[in-house]
Amino acid sequence: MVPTSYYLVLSAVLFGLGVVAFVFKRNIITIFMSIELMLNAVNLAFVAFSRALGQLQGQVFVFFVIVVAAAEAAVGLAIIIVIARNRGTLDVERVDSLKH
Amino acid sequence: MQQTFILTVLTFLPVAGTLALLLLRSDDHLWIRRLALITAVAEFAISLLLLRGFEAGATGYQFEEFRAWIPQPPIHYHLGVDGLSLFLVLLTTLLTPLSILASWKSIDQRAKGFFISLLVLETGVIGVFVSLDLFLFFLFWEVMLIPMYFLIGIWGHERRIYAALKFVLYTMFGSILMLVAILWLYRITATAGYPTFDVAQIQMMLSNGTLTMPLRTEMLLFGAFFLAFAIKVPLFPLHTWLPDAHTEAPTAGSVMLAGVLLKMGTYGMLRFCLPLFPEASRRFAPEIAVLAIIGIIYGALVAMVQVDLKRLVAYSSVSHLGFVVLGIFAFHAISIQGAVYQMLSHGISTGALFLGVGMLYDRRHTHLIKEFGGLATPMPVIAALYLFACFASAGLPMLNGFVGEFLILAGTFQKHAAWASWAALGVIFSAVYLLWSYQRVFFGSITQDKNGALPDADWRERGILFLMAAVILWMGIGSTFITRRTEAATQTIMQLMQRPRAYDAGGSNNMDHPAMPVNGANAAASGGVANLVNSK
Amino acid sequence: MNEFAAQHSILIVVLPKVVVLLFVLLTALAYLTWFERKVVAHIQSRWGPYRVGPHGLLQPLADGLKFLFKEDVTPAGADKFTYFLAPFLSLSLAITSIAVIPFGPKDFTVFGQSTPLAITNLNIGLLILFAITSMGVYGVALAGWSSNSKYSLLGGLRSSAQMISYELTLTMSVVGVILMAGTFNLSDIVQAQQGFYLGFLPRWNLIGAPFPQVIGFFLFFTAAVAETNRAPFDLVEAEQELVGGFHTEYASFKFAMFFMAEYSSMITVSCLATILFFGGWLSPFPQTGIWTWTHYIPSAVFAIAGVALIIHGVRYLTILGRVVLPVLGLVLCALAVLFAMPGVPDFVQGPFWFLLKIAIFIFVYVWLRGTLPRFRYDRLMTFGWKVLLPLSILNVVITSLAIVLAQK
Amino acid sequence: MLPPLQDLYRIAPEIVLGAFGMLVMFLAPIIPKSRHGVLSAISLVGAALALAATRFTALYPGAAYSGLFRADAFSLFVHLIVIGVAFLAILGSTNYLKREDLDAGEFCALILFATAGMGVMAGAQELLTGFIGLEMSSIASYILASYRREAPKSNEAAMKYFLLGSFATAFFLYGIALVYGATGTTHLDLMGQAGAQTSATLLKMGLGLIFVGLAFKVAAAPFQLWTPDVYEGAPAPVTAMLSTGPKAAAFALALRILANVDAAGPLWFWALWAVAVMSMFAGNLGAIVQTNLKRMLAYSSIAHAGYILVALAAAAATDHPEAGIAAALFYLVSYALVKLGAFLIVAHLGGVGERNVEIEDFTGLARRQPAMAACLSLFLLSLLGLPVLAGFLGKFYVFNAALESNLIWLAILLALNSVIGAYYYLRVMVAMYMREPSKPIATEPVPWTLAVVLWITAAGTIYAGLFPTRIIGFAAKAAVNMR
Amino acid sequence: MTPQIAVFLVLAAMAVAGAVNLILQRHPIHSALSLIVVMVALAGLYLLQGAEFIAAVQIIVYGGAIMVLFVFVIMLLNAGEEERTNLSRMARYVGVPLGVVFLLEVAYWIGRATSHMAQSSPQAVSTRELSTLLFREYVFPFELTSFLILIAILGALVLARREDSD
Repeated sequence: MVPTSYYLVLSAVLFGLGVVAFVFKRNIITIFMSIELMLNAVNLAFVAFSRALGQLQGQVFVFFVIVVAAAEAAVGLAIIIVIARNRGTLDVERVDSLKH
Repeated sequence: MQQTFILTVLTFLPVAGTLALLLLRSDDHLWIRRLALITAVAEFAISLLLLRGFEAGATGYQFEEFRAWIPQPPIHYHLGVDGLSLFLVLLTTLLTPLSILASWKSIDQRAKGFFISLLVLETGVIGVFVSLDLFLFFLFWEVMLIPMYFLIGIWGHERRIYAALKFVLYTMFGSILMLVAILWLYRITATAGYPTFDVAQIQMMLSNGTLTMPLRTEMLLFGAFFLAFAIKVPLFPLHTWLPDAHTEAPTAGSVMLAGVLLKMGTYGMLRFCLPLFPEASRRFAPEIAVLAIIGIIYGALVAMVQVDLKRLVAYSSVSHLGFVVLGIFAFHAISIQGAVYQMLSHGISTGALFLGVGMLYDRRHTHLIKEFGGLATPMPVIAALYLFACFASAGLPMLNGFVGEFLILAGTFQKHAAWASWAALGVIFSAVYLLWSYQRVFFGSITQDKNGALPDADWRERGILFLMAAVILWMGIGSTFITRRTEAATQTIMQLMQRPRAYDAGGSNNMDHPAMPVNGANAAASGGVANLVNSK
Repeated sequence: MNEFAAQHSILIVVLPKVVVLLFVLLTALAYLTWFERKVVAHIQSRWGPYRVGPHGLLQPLADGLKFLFKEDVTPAGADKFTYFLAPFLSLSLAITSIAVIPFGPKDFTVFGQSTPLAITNLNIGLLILFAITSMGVYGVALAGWSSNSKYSLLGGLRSSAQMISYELTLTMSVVGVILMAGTFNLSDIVQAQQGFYLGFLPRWNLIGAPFPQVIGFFLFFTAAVAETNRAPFDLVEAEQELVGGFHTEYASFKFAMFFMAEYSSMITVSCLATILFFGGWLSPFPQTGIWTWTHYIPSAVFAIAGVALIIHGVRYLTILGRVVLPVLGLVLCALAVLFAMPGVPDFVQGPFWFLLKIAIFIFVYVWLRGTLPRFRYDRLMTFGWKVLLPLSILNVVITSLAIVLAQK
Repeated sequence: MLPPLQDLYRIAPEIVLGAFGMLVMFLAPIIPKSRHGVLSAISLVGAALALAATRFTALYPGAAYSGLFRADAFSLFVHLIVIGVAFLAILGSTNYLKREDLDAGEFCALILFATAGMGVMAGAQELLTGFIGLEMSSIASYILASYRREAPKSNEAAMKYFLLGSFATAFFLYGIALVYGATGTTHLDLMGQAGAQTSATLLKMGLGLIFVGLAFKVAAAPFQLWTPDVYEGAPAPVTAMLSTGPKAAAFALALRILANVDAAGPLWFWALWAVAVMSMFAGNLGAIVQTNLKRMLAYSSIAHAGYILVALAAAAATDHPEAGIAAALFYLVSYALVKLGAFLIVAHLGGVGERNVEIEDFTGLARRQPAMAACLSLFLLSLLGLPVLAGFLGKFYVFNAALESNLIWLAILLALNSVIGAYYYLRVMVAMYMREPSKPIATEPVPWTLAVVLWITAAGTIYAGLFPTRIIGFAAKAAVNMR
Repeated sequence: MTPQIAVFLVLAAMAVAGAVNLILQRHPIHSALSLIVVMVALAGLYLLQGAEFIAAVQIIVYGGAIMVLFVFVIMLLNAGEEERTNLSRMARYVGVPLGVVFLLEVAYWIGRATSHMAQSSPQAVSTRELSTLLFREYVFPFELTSFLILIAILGALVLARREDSD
């Protein structure tokens, strides 16, 4: 039997690492991946809570989150492809035509 | 009271005129001017009807209109005039057609926009003077900004954009705090169970004790209202927008600005600050008076050293309006009467001065004193009438300026002799700078060849100047016509300042008094006013 | 600790199962190459492997040795870690997926222990299977990318695009079956197909009520062929265009791993097709009345094969063949005898039919390769997205409608 | 097992929007590009029908789909805003699409889908449903932001919007997870009741994270960094939509949570306070130094988010949040009208490829196109908060709500910010009216579609400024029965 | 230590290691692989909690579809290694530890807040119950997700389409 809090701590750590990655990484794709990492952490929390509460709702939510993540991935990667095609770089700090 | 629509007509007739103007082709300058003039004159005529129907000596508001507008929060379309606002309305309706006439030739670019702005401005100003609902008042107060902004910004002189922005931002800064204060006041009425924005109602509730507010609140509210008005007046440290705005504005703009817009500030003090927050007014009076006196002297001194004629006139306004503020915050029935009178007379005389300066500008396209000299020779009519205006402004007896300043000084002297003596310096200075500048511009020999052949006033200009001169003279002689009608309003204000107050009984607040430098005068003021009112 | 002990006892059974299955699987993989080469050769009127051992039977062994001893070249500029990871991933995933395949009835009893005839019998076996196969793309993609070669990269891209595209159809085509069975458990899916129409037509999903999954099967099989990168969808290794596709730069045993992965997934897919559409281990014949003789079909088949092998073997070219082949034949005959012993046929039924069906599928695979020309890449994608996918969705819609109507 | 008919009535606008979105999407490849006006027309019909369909939600108020969705006056109000925005955005962008040679079909379809998402957010009574609505609108917005895909700025805007938007989404989701863990439900009404057994820390953390996520979406400081870039880079009609609809929807969701979850009020109050102040200053101070009109308007929209947040803070500060909610709703209407109009004018005047969107390019506009200049001035003045225009009353109600909750300092800070705001709005007017054009710019005639939109928005701005009774009355009604 | 906890620790370590590696790796492909490791580990954790269906979906959708897309795009764009983040020394020596401390603190608080919660039992959830919930109570969001996917498809089409193709 694993205490629920173990899962939640793990989820928090993963979410935090996702945030760290989002902040520190420079490649657009990797930044996007860090968002996926965060979503995964959320899913873990959902499942753990669902388990602890003896409900199934949490798992349904995970299902929705995954679908949303898939939709986001499709659009996000399409945007990234367009960016790469137009700018020839995937470094966020070089994609800066909007800075003044 | 019978239901009339005269105030509504008066307020919105100029807007109707602008709508008609919009239909004209924008290059049809002649008809644009004519239509604007017709509107303004019609407006003036209607305002004379107002004068005719006004019942002198009656307290309370006349020609009241009251209609529900927005139910939540309860905002009403409530208009009305009393002696205080009546003449300010008249002043506005008088100066507007004159401004239009003064701009007849000088505005040849985008004339349509110019006259539209002027007329909208008139609506805003009249609206401010006749609204009896705080919300409505604020609405007109803000609306009038934009046409003025355009007037300065589009048709002004070199630094017009800077001046226009400065003008608007200054005013807006004050007014937005006033909005907060208005809403706060509304909340106070709402917590008392009578939510309203109606000035008359709030005044009544305050005076009969239905509504009370803590002193701290009252002081804060007073501060917010007063700041807005003080910027508009402008009171001494807040005056810096004024020289720029006046100097850069076209003649009509300057006339309206100096003649009418500045009065909105003093009007607001009389209408709102004193009746709504009497205790706070009393407490701040010494400081305000000091600022007013500084303004009087400072304005005069700075005017003296100006090289720009228009700027000189502008600084003279700072000085003159200082008198008005002083008169108001002396809390003496006579000084307040004087303040009201000075508001009107300043509007006329400074208006005349600006019109004269404008005529010079039309001929030479400069305001610099050194560019002129000996102008009396080529243009005797303008010189004569300008001198007349100078005398009026300097407060020569028999002319309008004298009445106002005399009443203010007389009233103030009874309460605070020191204030009055300092302020009297301003009278002397004003004679100095006005006459000195006049001498440099009109007397002597013609220093510059260009000036020799300048044409004198044409019929239009003569009409304007003679009219102004006539009014100046009339106000100087027949001042009782006006004071009779303003008296009731001043009385009301004085009465409203006497209200039953819970905290007056407590000694704790009075503990502060010793710390104030002029506390003796202040204490005397409270008692004095009471005595005065009782004695009448 | 009680739980652990309980699990422990299961491990005793599971571990041998894993070992046996691995052994069988790896051997089968090896001999699949032989089988394929033989069949294709015969289709093309050639002999195929003939030299190494009788009928080239030792060819796989030789190939294996060759792979093992070849120099292992790593291309310059390759991303080492990924380069090594890719084949390993491919093979291990392909083999793992076999784990959930049931080869026989759920309650198969050995040594007194009742155990499913599968490594594990999961409630969501089918999903897990898809989960594992869906990860297979990485092997291909990473291999293509890490080799640092344009051919590989293009091959990798192509194949992963192809796999992603057809995976959709693959999954969708199965939904009809799942709807009809109402479970993801592979054993239960097979169980649901028990019974016969008119006394002899098996209730396999292929022809089952309420809506026969003929379209489903067709889609499934097409997608599966594409998914395993087999002809006619083997664009990845279109030699004329891309040399060897994603494994151009691989040599030696890493190359062999890819090969094994491919054949392993062929087996998996065949298993799946069998389970989902052809009744899995169920016999195609009823077990009652006039059909009881079908119990002995396994035995008979083995007997016939054994006898044929002996007859053929004694006349074989080489001496080794004359020894080995009859011995093999004898073994088959012995098995046939064993299967005919009382009680045994019941055990054998499941695995026999299951393996037979798989063998047929694998033959079809090879047959397709031998006969059909390769698709053009864009046609392949168009076909997948514009024909197969809509069809599969249609199939799902119709099936679910049919089920709802049948319930009412 | 179809849902009851009444449930369908309650989501009628979404159904109409979705159906027309799909219709347009399928027609897009069939109809030749030269006749894409037809698609816009169909989408307009769709939006109009959706507006009409809100009538159904008004007729059948109540919870739908086991309490996940709720049709009430509040959702109706927000629906009217977002669908109205969609209608005007589609109408106003027809000519832009033609000029920039963009496909109208997908554009309109995406706007309709996004609007459906916003509608879901407006009615969501459960966090996850709200989240999916949010995603529908966000994802469609990401695509719309990069709709000029040949333009690097557009892509970049989309990228930033996407990355930061998804980042915010993750926070929002994590918040939902924690709230779910704390209360055992994601239904807003049940969450209110679950108070007793909740884990306070977890609930606080969850609500905090939800707040962060929503703050991102409404472009509130310190989560506003994406706004200028995105608004500048996205095609102007899209910016017009982005800065209005989704913002309204996100605020709607925040208001729902605020009104239903008792714990949210006290917890969020200081956060709202601080975020409101930061947004106002960040927006206004940022806008002052801008030379690009689109960017300036973007900063101004940060500031306006701050103003609306003041209303939210006012709602959070008391037990009677009605005044604050009504003020926020009214503000949203006034803001949407104005921002929509302003950005559409920029879209038109920007010329091909949106090259002329610097404030410098607007010099002398009053001479070239007096009507446009007047219209833009009207909008700017409304943003500034000048009386007679809707913006003033919006601010007025916000002030009123703030003072009702005794947030005097907040009101004063708002007042200060209005003055700062005045500076840069007036600067644009200076350029338009008081300066001579620095370079000749060809003026295109105003297409009738845009003219209609501008007439509607301008008239609406004045109408709401003069006669707010009906709107504020409706908003007050919406605020009352949100539970 | 029960076997579950042992399994949990192993999987958790895997997940955290993957996440950290995602940050440390400089090539996007390696980051992607690390992320896949995290996802697989999480799938394992779902199985450990009896969420079989979610575990499978996690692998199929995340591992088999989303991450494949990532890898695919990285390959397609031939993205190179990212340049070293030019963090200032200050940021590296102060910011990173602070970030770690903050992260741990948040984790600690969440852990504390949930320590009273019931332990999770590994009993499997039936997919049937899950689907009943999904298609009855949550049918509305479910339908919405279909729109979401439609939007995504439309978007990918709009964005990735080349100009000459139409």
